[in-house]
Amino acid sequence: MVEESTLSEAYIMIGGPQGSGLETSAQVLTVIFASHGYGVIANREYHSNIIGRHSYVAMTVNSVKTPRYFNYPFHTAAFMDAESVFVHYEDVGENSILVYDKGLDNVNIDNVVSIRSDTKERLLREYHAQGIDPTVRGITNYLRSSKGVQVVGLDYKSILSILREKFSVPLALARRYVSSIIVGAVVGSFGIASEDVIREGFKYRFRGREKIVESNTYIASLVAKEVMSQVKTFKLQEGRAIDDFSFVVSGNDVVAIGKVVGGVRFQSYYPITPAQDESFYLEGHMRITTSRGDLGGIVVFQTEDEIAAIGAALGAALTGTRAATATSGPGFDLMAENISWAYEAEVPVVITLYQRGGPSTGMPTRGSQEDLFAALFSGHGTTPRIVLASGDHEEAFYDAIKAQNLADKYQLPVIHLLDKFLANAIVTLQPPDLSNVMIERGKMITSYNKPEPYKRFSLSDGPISEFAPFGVKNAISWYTGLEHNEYGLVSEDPETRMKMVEKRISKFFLADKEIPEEGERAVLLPKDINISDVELLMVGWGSVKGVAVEAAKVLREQGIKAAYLHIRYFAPFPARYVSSLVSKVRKSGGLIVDVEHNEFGQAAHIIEMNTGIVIDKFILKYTGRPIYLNELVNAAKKIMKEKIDKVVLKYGA
Amino acid sequence: MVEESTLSEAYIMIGGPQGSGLETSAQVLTVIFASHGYGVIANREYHSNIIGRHSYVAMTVNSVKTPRYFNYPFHTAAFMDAESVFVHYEDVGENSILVYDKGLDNVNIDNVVSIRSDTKERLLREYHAQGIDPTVRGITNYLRSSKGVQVVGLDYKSILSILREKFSVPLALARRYVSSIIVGAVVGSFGIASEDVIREGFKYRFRGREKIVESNTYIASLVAKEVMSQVKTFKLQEGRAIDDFSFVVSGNDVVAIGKVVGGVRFQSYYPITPAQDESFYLEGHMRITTSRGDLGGIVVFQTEDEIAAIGAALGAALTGTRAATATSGPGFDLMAENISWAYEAEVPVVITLYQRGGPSTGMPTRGSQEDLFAALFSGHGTTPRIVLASGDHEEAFYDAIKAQNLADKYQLPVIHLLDKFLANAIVTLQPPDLSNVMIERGKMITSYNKPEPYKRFSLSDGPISEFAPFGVKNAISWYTGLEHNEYGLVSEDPETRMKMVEKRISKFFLADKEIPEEGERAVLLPKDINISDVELLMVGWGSVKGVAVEAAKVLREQGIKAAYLHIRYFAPFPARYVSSLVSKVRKSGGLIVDVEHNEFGQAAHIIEMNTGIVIDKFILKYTGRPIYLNELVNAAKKIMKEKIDKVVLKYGA
Amino acid sequence: MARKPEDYRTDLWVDWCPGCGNFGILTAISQAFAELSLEPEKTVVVAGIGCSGKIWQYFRVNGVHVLHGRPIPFATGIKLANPELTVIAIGGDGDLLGIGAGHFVALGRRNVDITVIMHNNQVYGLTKGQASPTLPYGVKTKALPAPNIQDMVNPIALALASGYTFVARAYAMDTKGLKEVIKKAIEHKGSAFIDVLQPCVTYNDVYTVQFYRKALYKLEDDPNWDPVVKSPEEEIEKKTQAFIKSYEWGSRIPIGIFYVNPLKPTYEERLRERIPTYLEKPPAKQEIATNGGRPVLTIKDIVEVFSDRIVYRRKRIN
Amino acid sequence: MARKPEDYRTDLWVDWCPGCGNFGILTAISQAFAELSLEPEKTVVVAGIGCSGKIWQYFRVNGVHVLHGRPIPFATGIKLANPELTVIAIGGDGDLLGIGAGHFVALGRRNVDITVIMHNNQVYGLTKGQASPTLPYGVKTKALPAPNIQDMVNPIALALASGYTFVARAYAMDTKGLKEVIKKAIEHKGSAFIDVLQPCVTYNDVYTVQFYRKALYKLEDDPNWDPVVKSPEEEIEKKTQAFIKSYEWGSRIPIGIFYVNPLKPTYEERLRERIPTYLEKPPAKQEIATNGGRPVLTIKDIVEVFSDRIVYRRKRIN
Ligand SMILES: Cc1ncc(C[n+]2csc(CCOP(=O)(O)OP(=O)(O)O)c2C)c(N)n1
Ligand SMILES: Cc1ncc(C[n+]2csc(CCOP(=O)(O)OP(=O)(O)O)c2C)c(N)n1
Ligand code: SF4
Ligand code: SF4
Ligand SMILES: [Mg+2]
Ligand SMILES: [Mg+2]
Repeated sequence: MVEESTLSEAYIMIGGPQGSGLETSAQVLTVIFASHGYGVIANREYHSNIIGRHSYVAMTVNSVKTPRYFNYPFHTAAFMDAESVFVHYEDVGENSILVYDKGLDNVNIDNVVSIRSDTKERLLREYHAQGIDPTVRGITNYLRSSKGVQVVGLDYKSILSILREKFSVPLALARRYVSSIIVGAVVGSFGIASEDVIREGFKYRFRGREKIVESNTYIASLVAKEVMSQVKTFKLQEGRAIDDFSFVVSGNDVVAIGKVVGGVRFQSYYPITPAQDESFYLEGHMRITTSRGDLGGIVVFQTEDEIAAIGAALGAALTGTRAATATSGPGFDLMAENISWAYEAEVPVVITLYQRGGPSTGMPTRGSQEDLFAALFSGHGTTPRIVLASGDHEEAFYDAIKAQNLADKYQLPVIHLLDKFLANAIVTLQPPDLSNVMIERGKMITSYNKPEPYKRFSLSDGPISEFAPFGVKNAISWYTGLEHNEYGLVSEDPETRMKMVEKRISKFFLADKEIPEEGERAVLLPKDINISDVELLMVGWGSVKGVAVEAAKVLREQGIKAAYLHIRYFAPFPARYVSSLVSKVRKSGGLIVDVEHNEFGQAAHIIEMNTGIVIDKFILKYTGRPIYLNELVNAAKKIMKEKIDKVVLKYGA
Repeated sequence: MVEESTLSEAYIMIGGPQGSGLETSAQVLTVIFASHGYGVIANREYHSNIIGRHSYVAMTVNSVKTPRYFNYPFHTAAFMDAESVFVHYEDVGENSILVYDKGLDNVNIDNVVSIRSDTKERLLREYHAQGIDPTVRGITNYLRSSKGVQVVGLDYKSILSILREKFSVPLALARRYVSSIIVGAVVGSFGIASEDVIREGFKYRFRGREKIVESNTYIASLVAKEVMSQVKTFKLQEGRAIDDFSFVVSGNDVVAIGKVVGGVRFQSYYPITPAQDESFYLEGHMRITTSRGDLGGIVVFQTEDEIAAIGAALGAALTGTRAATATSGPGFDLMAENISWAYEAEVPVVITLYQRGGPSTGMPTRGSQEDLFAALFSGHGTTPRIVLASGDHEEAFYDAIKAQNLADKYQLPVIHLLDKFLANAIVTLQPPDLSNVMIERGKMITSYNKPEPYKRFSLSDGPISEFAPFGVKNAISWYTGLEHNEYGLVSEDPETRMKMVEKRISKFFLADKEIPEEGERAVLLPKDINISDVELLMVGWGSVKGVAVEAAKVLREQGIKAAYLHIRYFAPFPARYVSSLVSKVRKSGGLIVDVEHNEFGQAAHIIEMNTGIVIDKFILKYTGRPIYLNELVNAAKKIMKEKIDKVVLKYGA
Repeated sequence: MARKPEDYRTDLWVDWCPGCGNFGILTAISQAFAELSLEPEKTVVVAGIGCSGKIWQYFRVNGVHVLHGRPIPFATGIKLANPELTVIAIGGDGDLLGIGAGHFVALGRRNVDITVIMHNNQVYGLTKGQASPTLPYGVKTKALPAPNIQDMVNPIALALASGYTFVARAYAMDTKGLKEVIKKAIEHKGSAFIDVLQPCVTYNDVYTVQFYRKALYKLEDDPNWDPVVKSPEEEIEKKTQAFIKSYEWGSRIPIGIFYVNPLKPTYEERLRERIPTYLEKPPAKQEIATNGGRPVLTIKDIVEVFSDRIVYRRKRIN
Repeated sequence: MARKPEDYRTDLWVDWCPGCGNFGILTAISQAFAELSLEPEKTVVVAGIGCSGKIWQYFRVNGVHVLHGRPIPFATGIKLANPELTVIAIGGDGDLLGIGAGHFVALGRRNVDITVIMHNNQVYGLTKGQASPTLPYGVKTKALPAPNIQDMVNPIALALASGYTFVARAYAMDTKGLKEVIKKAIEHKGSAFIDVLQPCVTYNDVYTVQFYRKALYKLEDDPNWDPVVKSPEEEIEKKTQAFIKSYEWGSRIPIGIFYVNPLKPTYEERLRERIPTYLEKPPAKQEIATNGGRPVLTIKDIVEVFSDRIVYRRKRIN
């Protein structure tokens, strides 16, 4: 058939049960696109489950840049199982291509045990309202006839049976190849069926296992051809987003890499989703060797709990080692007391905090931005710390290094905030630019020769004292969580108390003075926007960045002068800069809308706490699924036009 | 000698090394005064130490009311040891009576090993500046000659030697009677030497141990007479503050009593200063029996850590038991994750949080108000909880009951905030008025007979669902920290997620709607003040109340129209009421001053976060010592007159 | 009325991996509940976080899914507040012996009458296969980047040292044997611990069904094996014999009851010494309010109960 | 240069109660440091919170006063980051076996080369005398409102079950014996634990100096006592013998070395298998920046080290 349209950007969804190769499909697809010059982002949604529950991957592929958002309707959707068809029937639209297993046509939703009752009831309600028969056939018929979807039913079983003939793969193992059906379905939708092209992906995935690469490539290509024969395919513009090579990394990976580059040589952790993959990745790279020799190694230490993780990191930090730990909400809570200790004892340490759906165990495999309060205020006493939040993979890399620098410079605990959306999204990433990257260790000293005894908490040279790690000759030091004198030895003297309290908090105020606000602690996007023109200023943080920047662009294209204010530091908060922007926008009659992934507007509250500015418009999402481009654009328009205060988003199965 | 002045209120200080009977003296004095109709408050300052370091008790005795503040200069100061003389030399003024041990005259501060070097250096600097010889003699000479203090040097050793002769107390035990010298010195300063009067105190303290009562009474009376013979004594007006009887309780005690009255039948704890005394007191009263029979008992459970303490309390709460735990900052941090769980699982539980000097272990035996942020925001995720703070012992009693009611009504965790000042201060307290005290258990049910299965998290009747404790026939229930459906069973459905998120937060908003603001969540004092008249509105919380109310009174007497706004609930915050008061004051040109015990103005930040009101005047104290009346009055005047933004207080050794 | 195991099950789909040992444990516990004919409303399963921790939702008895590592404190609070309830605490090896090891040790000192069931799969299942505290040193299961760097803790020896009065090991695939042990543990008065060897088909390719089939043997097959303490003097001897047995780990692994001491008073019995009416009127069953919603304690009661804090006004001073 | 115990002491006033057993421990440790001639800059004392925990400030070696219960995690982090340091973790019985019991068990699995010294006074000293985890059931020390309701945990048995490779008990008032044990523990390669019986004169009126004087006897006085594992086969036997001994508590209480296993690799040795240069270039000794303050890793290095995350651009599609 003829290719229909030429796209610079495509939206892809693949779905199937957990543990059935969906991650393989996603990885293979990402590499296929990346190795041919496309920018890619892929986000996997999954239940807190190992095998069997529904999972899906949303991808955006762009020919000129690495996209940082998702959108619907999807151009193509390829599903492994019946559940995917049942839950994603609304994700495709006119001309979308949907590939599914014809062998499942008779499956009724009632028989899909892995769908929980509440979801089932909701879907049945919806089907009923639209007169859809609750079977796979019913859904696909509806999509085909009422929605204009190009539905392709393939008989997966007979496709897989080819494996036995051609590659003597026993039937029992053949199920593993469903992932290549999915790969084929997707690439086929874009008119790609070349084995050469497809092989790139499988080669990356199954490094060195020739036979597996070949058989998978064969199936994928076969399916691609079949799909191409049945639909009007989409055509992607040539991939020009990547030149020589690209990193293909998750947010977890990129933080791990940033840490190694930034000099972290001790990372302690207790496994927790979605933080753990960072530590696993580091664990696989404990030895740092390159062709120019042995560059040392990073000790990655799996502890018995998160209290031990932060405790061990603090211990390591006292030796002058750059030390970090990575965790998520529940684990972070357990670190609170030690954060308070680190503040009191002025020990530089970095805690990488990956937010997930809360409270409590909440929705551990879903995304959220709701640990901001905890990041800022956990730990008793007045314990200001530096809190910075990354908006995308690029920021995450540099922030991982920056966090260590800030910890060393101000001898404070630093919380590096990320979220599951960012952590688990796999993207193509330009090789980092190290030309501006410095390793700043602040007042750390490696020798001490003064005649007087070393004072770890000396008050004589500003609020920050020289830090001699354990082992430095002539510089014995003492640390305590109790109030202490300049030597670090206990004191309850009221005057000493006052001086030390003021010393510590002055470091925070110093950071507030020294770290630039505009462009560093908060970023107005797009860069060239004229703030006095802005009618709609979205304020957000973390992974909202990607979609908000794009939404602002779309809105501007539609005539609404929109911009996005990206908050990167919540402490010290860029109060002056944010205040000035907000008042400029308000002065010219523009609206300020808080966009974030929680029900309370946590960031809006922090803005209010720091500036007195009350933000009263909200676009919030708390389903655990990412904000999609279209829903954000629509919500923004609604707020602009209907003068309502709050839109709650809910797109995504 | 002749009595000089007639006082309605007196300030008393006694000092000595820890573990040497100072607490005995304080208790005996309190009882002597209380049993003769005076209102008393006594606060002990002490180091984190068991025996040997310096401790002192400040007392205020009032003839018509129970005072809730301390003041200087002290009318009388009686000291056991040299250190007290060295560190408290500035606490007495003209005509003050100072009683000390003449036997220590030659002691040089250099030889007092228990004074830490920083304190010693500071004192020596001060002595030097004033030309004081750094011996006990030097100090007392200075006080006598330059300050007009009535110094009474007694030879403690020879006084104690009387014990052997008269009561055959061996010399080795005689040291224990220094506490009665102190008692005698104090009562003597007020012209009291009657053995009958003094005996009341020792009888209470040494219940049933006749001989000890007699010997102590004898010594005290002897000393009293001696002091009376050497000074112009003060005369106290007749005690009319107490009628039939009074409670003499610490803040810890009063919360414990409130809990028992309020129906708490399970209290778990891990020992920590200054919370532990509440649990110990309960532990001594596990069996609740009165003359009308056995009223049951309270299980007090010492756990292995604070995680277990809150965990066990939550477990107990699931059985329908009113359950609570009590802790301080470090222990509270460890509870964060479970607070988040309690919010998610909607389990009513009360955490009594006694603030002490932080961060970290900080100054564990000193006072502070710096755990407000932690109380409000500890625990990951959006987890609003009810946070109420008591301002004095009366409030603490009712709040202990109220906290349980609120927990049950809104099925939320409730944090009851107190501070060390309040916890350890011993006061006379009017018997509580139970006429308005109700036990409100909200939607708790004890039987379930509906045909449909019980839904613990039913959405059908507003945000609060019926709570059937474990064991109720036909009502099986499930609880999880994961997102869940109406039965409490796990769900990751986006729609269910949204509904449940909204259900939970609506309870908090409901509390905000239902709990009165004016008079309950915030109290303007004095009650009859006209807000539009107020020139100076102090805003504070917790134990600032006592001194701020009195300071406002003093200021008004001095012509400054001052008032005190006492914040009792920080969540839900009384935003409308506070905003309206503040804007009224500001409109008429008055000043708003935040008064609290931390370096950051935590409460001011919370006000800003909730109202957008920026408070820019501060009176702060963070030495760990209470705010004294005179220093607060002076600071307030300074702010009024000198237009400065911040006064940091530092009175007290 | 005879109850069936199905009566104790919800109709939720069980989302463990096909072939997972947890299925056997689920079956065995349901059977034990049925055979003991426990009242569902008076039974509480407290579970931690992990694959193992998911079990709570599959029982139609009261369930509490707590935080990772915390089943024991919750179970203790529930039991002490309402000792009428039968309380089972369930967790993974990471849950109970990693993050929760402190509580595990503490329960041994208390002898609260609850049953602790540990799903021992040597891995952190739900977080994708890291080494758990029971995986031996040098063993490389599927998901590990390198052989395990930490030693294993010996759960049986740890339970013995901590003071549990019922200590057993069972095998998840031997549902009948497991069920019998669970019944005994529940019937035991005091803190009972069962270390259940549980194959994890997804991440543990070392301690597999095949492995266990060869290695396991039953203590009860030795007619001389008697784990029960019959008099206080026997305590150390029986404990030691169990301790020695607990170190058999390798090609031969014993399952069965290692140690039982029925002689120690439970925590609940100890509480009665402080509150004589504790068992009749435990916390959950006390009236705390009158019909009118007022506190049961009147001012007069308060003054009596807290008489040590009352000072009476005497004559005037001076 | 011979060092004296005083060289290892600060000049702070020691603020324990007169007569407290902690003085003996302070003396013994200083003596051990001196006799081993440890470099103060390369020695770290990590202490918890409690009366015991105050000890850190009295040593003129690096000191870290951590949170209650957390000496072991901190000590582990310090040691692993800089294995050149001699690291001693000190805590009370509440600190190490109450709130810190989870870490205590975990260290046993790692055999990190640190020495753990526990001040065992059977009470929570600094919080005014509550029962600690080592106080036996039914005993009523001074500050308790009623006899202790919890059983004691057996520290020696727990250490054995957890995997410590050096396990000993000593007596605070026998400074010489204690000092010798400390020296051996520090010299031992691996995780060492010393349970130090420490009279608390203020709150513990049961386990007093008078009591211990009668009850204590020395293991080494038995010429047949040999706690050292000489071959892997001996491990369980030696452990069992120590386990049995550990239950002697009452009128006769053994002190001395219960168990030593020098054969287990330390955690540091195990790390070398993952990072061959670990001991020469441990974390604390690696250069992480060039002279110009730039990261040592260049872009080329990054691409090499993380080559598994690099995708190269191939030919054009279509
Ligand atoms: C405080 C905290 N830390 C970490 C986690 C993440 N987590 C979930 S399950 C789990 C481990 C599960 O292992 P195990 O207890 O052995 O149970 P299994 O899955 O093997 O049955 C961890 C670490 C968590 N939920 N909470
Ligand atoms: C998290 C936390 N909980 C409680 C405390 C209070 N606390 C201080 S010392 C101590 C116990 C001390 O007992 P132990 O460890 O036996 O030491 P000892 O004083 O007997 O030497 C406790 C509970 C604390 N500092 N931190
Ligand atoms: S991962 Fe292992 S333990 Fe978890 S469900 Fe699968 S097989 Fe069972
Ligand atoms: S309370 Fe006990 S342990 Fe603490 S210093 Fe005093 S005697 Fe020593
Ligand atoms: Mg496990
Ligand atoms: Mg102790």
